[in-house]
Amino acid sequence: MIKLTPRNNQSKILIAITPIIAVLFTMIFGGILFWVLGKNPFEAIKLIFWDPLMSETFSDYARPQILVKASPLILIALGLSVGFKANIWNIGAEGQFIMGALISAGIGLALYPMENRLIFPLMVVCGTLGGTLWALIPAILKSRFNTNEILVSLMLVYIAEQALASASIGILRNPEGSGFPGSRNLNQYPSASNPELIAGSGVHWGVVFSILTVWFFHYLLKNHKFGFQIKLFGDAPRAASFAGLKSNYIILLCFSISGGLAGMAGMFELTGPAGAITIDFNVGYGFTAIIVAFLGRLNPIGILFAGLLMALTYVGGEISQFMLGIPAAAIQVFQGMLLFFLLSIDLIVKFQLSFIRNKHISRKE
Amino acid sequence: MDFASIDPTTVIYNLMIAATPILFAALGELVVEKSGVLNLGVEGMMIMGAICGFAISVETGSSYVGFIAAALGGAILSIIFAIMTQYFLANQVASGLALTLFGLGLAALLGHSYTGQVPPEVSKLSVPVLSSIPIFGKMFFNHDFFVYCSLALVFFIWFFLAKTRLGLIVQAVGENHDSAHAIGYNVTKIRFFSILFGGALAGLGGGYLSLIRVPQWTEGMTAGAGWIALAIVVFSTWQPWRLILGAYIFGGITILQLNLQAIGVNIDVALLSMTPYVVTIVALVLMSVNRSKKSIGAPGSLGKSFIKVL
Amino acid sequence: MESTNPPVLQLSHISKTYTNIMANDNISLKLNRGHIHALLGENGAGKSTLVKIIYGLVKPDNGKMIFNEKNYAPENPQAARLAGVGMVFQHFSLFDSLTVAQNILLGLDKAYSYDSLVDQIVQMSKNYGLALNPKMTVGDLSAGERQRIEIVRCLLQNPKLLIMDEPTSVLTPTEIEQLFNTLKQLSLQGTSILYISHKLEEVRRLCNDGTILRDGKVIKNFLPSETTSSEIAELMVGKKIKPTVKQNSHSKEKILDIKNLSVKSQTPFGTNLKNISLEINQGEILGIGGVAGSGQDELLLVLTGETKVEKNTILYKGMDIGHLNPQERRELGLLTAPEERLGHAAAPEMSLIENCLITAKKEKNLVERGWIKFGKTAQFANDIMKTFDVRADNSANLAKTLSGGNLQKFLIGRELSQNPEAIVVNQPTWGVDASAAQFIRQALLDLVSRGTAAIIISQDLDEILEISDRFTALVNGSISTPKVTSKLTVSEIGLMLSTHSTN
Amino acid sequence: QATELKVGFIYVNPVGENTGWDYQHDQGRKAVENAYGNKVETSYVEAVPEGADAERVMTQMALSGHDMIFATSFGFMDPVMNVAAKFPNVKFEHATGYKRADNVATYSARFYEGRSVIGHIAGRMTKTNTIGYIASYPIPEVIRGINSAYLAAKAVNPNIKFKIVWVFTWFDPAKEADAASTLIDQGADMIMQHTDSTAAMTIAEERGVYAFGQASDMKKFGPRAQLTSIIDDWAPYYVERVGKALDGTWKSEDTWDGLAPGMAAISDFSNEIPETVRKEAQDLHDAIASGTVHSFTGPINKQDGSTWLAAGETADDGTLLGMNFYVEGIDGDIPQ
Ligand SMILES: Nc1ncnc2c1ncn2[C@@H]1O[C@H](COP(=O)(O)OP(=O)(O)OP(=O)(O)O)[C@@H](O)[C@H]1O
Ligand SMILES: Nc1ncnc2c1ncn2[C@@H]1O[C@H](COP(=O)(O)OP(=O)(O)OP(=O)(O)O)[C@@H](O)[C@H]1O
Ligand SMILES: [Mg+2]
Ligand SMILES: [Mg+2]
Repeated sequence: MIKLTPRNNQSKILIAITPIIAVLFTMIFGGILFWVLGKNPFEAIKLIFWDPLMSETFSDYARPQILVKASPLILIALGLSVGFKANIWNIGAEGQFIMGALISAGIGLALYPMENRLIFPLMVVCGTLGGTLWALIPAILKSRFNTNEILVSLMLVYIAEQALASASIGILRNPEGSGFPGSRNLNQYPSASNPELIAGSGVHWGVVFSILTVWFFHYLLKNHKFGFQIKLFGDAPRAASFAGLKSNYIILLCFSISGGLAGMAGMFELTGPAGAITIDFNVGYGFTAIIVAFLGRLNPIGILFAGLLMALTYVGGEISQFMLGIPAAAIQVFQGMLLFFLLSIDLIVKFQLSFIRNKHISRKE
Repeated sequence: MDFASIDPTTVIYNLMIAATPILFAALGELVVEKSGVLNLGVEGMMIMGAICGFAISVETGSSYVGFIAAALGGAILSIIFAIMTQYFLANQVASGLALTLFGLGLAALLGHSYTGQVPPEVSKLSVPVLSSIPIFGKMFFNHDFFVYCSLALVFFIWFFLAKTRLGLIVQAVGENHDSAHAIGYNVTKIRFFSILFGGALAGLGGGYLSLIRVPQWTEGMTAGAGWIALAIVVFSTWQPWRLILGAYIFGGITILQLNLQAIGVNIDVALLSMTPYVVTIVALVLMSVNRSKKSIGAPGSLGKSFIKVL
Repeated sequence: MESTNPPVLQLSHISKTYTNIMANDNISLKLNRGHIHALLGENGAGKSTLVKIIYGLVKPDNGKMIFNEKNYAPENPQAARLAGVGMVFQHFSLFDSLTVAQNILLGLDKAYSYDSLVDQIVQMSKNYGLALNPKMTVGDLSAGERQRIEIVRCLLQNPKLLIMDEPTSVLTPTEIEQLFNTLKQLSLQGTSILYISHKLEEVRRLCNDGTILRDGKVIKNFLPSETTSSEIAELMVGKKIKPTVKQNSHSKEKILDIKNLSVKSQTPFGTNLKNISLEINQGEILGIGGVAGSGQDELLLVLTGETKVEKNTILYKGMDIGHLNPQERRELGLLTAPEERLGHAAAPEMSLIENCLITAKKEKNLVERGWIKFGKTAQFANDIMKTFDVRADNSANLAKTLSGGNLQKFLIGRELSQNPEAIVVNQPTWGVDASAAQFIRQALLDLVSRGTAAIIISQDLDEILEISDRFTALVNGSISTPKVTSKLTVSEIGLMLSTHSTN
Repeated sequence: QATELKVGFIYVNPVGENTGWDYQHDQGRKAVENAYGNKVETSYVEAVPEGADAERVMTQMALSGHDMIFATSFGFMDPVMNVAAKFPNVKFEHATGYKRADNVATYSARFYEGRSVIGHIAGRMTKTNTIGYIASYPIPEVIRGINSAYLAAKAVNPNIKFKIVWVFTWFDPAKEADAASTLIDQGADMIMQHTDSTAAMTIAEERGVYAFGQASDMKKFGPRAQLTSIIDDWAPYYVERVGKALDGTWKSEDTWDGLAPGMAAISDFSNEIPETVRKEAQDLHDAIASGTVHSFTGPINKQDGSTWLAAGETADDGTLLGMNFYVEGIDGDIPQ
């Protein structure tokens, strides 16, 4: 029998060490999986976790790429974490990501081919607003009618996906694209493009923004009354209302922040790495970010590391595919295992475990 | 435009088939949520059911054995979720999403050699006498066994929850886990088995997809059905009978829009493809207006971890 | 005389340690057949822990139990019920969305058909005078009715031992009389009862034997009929309790004026407030008595500003404040302290320091342009801890880790340190042990003597009568005209408390 | 003998085991392996999202020493151009795109030629004169296929009617199955599809109508229902291009091949097709392959009645590549 006692103060060492244990477990079970699939488990694990960071062939390129891959995850997860802390469940970040990209693409392309230094900043603003507005739908419905925000935000993802498809073949279709779906490539429109900041690295403004946002949130949530209000609302909504906070204010604010950051992430992806709106523009960042938020224990620094870890498994997973012929599905299973272990091991952080040997002392007589 | 060429009989007949997989999965999720657990991994469990059911029925040649395997496949996958959330007290939302990721990957690995196989056919079970009623006979009484089975399950789950002691206990655990614990019920165990049951039904839903509705195995073939099942549970305000309505409206809109397109009605397809989701949102709003939490029927402890203090 | 019959239940050397608290320390106890046995002790003395052990909910670390001359070690509550032990919990174990009958069914281990159960419930309610409608939804019921459900649930199993953990704290005087009749009837039929209560006069009236616990240890076995209440109280606390001192204030200006206030409850099962009119002057305490669920919570929410009210129903210094939110009211000097400590007055997962920010950030300038001044806030928290004798090692401790009494001292301290002009407190000493309760009452009296107006809402009549200048009763959401406390007779109070309770 | 050439492939979906766009490309990869043995080493990455991820995958492939990379989806176009600019010594082959560079070649297949053949068969065999068409997204490739099939069917059956359902997805087996059922319910006895899953074929088999496969031979899914399939056969092209890379004659080119070299191929005709029809279809196939017949030969009017091609005139590739209109006789509008 294992007995759980909640810890009053969480140990910093445990917080740091548990993810490492979880990764080790994943290596063992993942290794077994690769072995079953007939691949060299040690080679596979090395390709996933080591090569992107340390190997001569890949690391120079892969290290900044991990940042690039992680940055939308981090940006979205940061926004979501604020809501999750306040017990407000926006799981529709994927839709807000799409809307951010769509709106900013719309603005950028409407101005094409005008060149003006203000166009890109304008697009950042519009992308953020696009995400915010899309997120405000579930927020307003929740605050007005107490509608379940999990489902509304989720349904809006599918609606956004349809809007994306219809924009790619309709209004935003590249007039010089021989009728193929998808918009003009914004990387070829200097005023609207989100350029590489360090040549060859792929690092773009989105990376800079996501790291700044981590730092900003870290400071804000700790020291500003906003962080206090969020925490208070999540911990004890009645105490929050006793303090004079309006629940509608918190709901709208949390959705605006998470939607805005998701929209901003969509905008940076669009103008940077992706370049153009296409039918399949969204690749699930909005959903993965939910997991990243929890892996990071809803803490900005934690989210930074969780985002980087996820990105590492993507980048390493690809390398292991073409170097070792591991199927994509196996990488997915491997990532799933990693999440299982990471989420489960938190138990040790939250509770003190003690083992009870015999249940009934008096039974012996 | 030739509206006459849309035959309501076949529309209804087809929508019942289209709705059956989500109805199974939603029924399972309903029981899980009634016990106070939110499992967002329905999609993952469905696809596991789809491949397990398919593989086993191809191997054994019996689709009925296949359906049992589908249920087992879903249930076995749900054990991971159950252990994580009930024993390791992991966050349910994140665990459910991780389960979906894992299930999709695992199903693809397991199914690698099953694409292109043909499952044994499941024959229609015409209800004697009733199936010969004009119009209604074809609409309602000429389906395969599992369509009836899904409807019977609605009845059984309603009966289970409303009329049996065990059903009452499940609801009590979901309503207030601390009280249930205090009067001696093993919250963790009851939730564990509810999750398993939910997994089994999600598996059945997946099995219906791969064995009857589409009859084939293809990677990623659930294509979002699990998420729709989740939406329908809320749509139904946790009442089994309303699940039928939810599933059939959802299936109905899909079938109807395809029919309208086929007769050449000039409608915006993207807009139409959005309709089921828009309708769900509108329904959610209509149900939430002017209602207290109690009448919406969300179980009191939904989504909360139960921490047992010894 | 007792020794001729073997005891129903015998506990020997029961011990139970939580992480760092010895909740039960080597407890031995005998319970006689057909006796009502009182189990007394201050908060946290270990009473609930002990009865949970008997009921199979908590496993003892050590010790042995004999029940009905057999070794007894229940695996779970079902096993305990099967052996003949029934229990009514201090915190009800009911399910709001289910019906009375369903709730009862859940507590029974035999298979009953729903219909025959309904009949039995009706029968049982008749036999013991415990009126219950089996078809009602529990969420709609009053505290008294809820407790009847718990009792009927126990009685249906014909228990040989019935455990009642603080059963009367939520009952009206008439309901208490009914309960006592029931318990006496049961004990005559041979059922033993283990009875936990903080109301010492009750215990003296009802119980045959008694045991006092302190810090998890048995301090004394005593005969209630031959021990005075103050003797018992001193045994429980381990020291003498000095009475509160009341000084009169001189200012008498009207500060708060409530006129014809009617409010619908915001919770599905709450009580509506009906046509309440009250005035309160500086330097006086208005006591509002009444049993739980009479509208206390709703009244408090109206006064904090969490429930909005119609125009001109609440006037503060002549100003209509009905539309102001809690923070705006605080800035005018109207402070409040809700009954529920964890979750309403304080956030459980936040430190004491952070909890200061909930109400004191403006008055104490703890936040500047949105940025929290942690140093200053910590200083404020430490000051409260010192002034109000809050026993916790650190102001960085989470609120949920404090004991009830200490947290209450902290929260009252948080409000009193802000120099309120008017304060409303709901249940100032609920679940708080005698010496801490005395401390809190004295702090309130001191504040009022400096000119603050106070409304004290409490279910503890003795407390209210002790400290209030005027008294009124809240019954079913409406109040009677306040009367000067010192001139009230017991029968007048009884009348005030029961006037509307019949409808 | 040492490896002389490392060739990488990137696929937009999982390869799958039996059918589909990505599967057919992977068959091409296997053909390369078989053709050159140890001289060539191949690898692939599947389920690569278009956009940033594709660019990263190709860069890493290039970094790890790949000499040649096949990018097999239209959406990889810009990433290919970007990576190619960074690795001038690596040869890139991009399927269905239109941007080229010194080290980027493009290739695509004239599937519409195959659709003429199936259109002819459908027109001749339908009893209800109703053909059901499951379309994915309204892009030129898909519209071209519809027009081509329609014209061929109309040529042999003036009463022919096309019922077109847009499912707005490349892959959703359940939805494709529903679409097939709906079309059959509405009288279609021939199902054509331009989506990736095999669901429609299975439904056709179950409902006892005929259907035409897409991308791969789908006979397994509809042993009786499948009349024939239009097959994407990349193997000859891949073998040829890798061969050129090996012997140093590789050049950036644009290839748009059809039935002639068999890049778009027609699988074996089913025995369900009457002997005469089979022969006609084979003749049409051969005529198109030899270039004597063009799928789009005037007179053809656009849907609105305006003239597109005068009598005897054939469509130019530019118009075909950007086709965004129905030809006269097709009901309904192209969704926008
Ligand atoms: N689950 C628990 N974990 C840790 N400590 C506990 C737990 N339950 C009770 N305690 C501690 O054990 C001691 C005894 O608690 P118990 O509930 O038995 O007191 P009590 O006498 O019933 O008090 P009250 O009059 O407030 O009901 C207290 O110090 C309490 O804090
Ligand atoms: N469920 C619990 N889990 C962990 N610790 C608990 C629990 N309940 C109580 N405690 C701990 O036990 C101690 C006493 O709690 P409790 O509120 O029961 O004390 P109390 O005797 O009522 O306090 P006081 O006499 O000061 O009013 C507290 O320090 C608290 O941390
Ligand atoms: Mg206590
Ligand atoms: Mg107690």
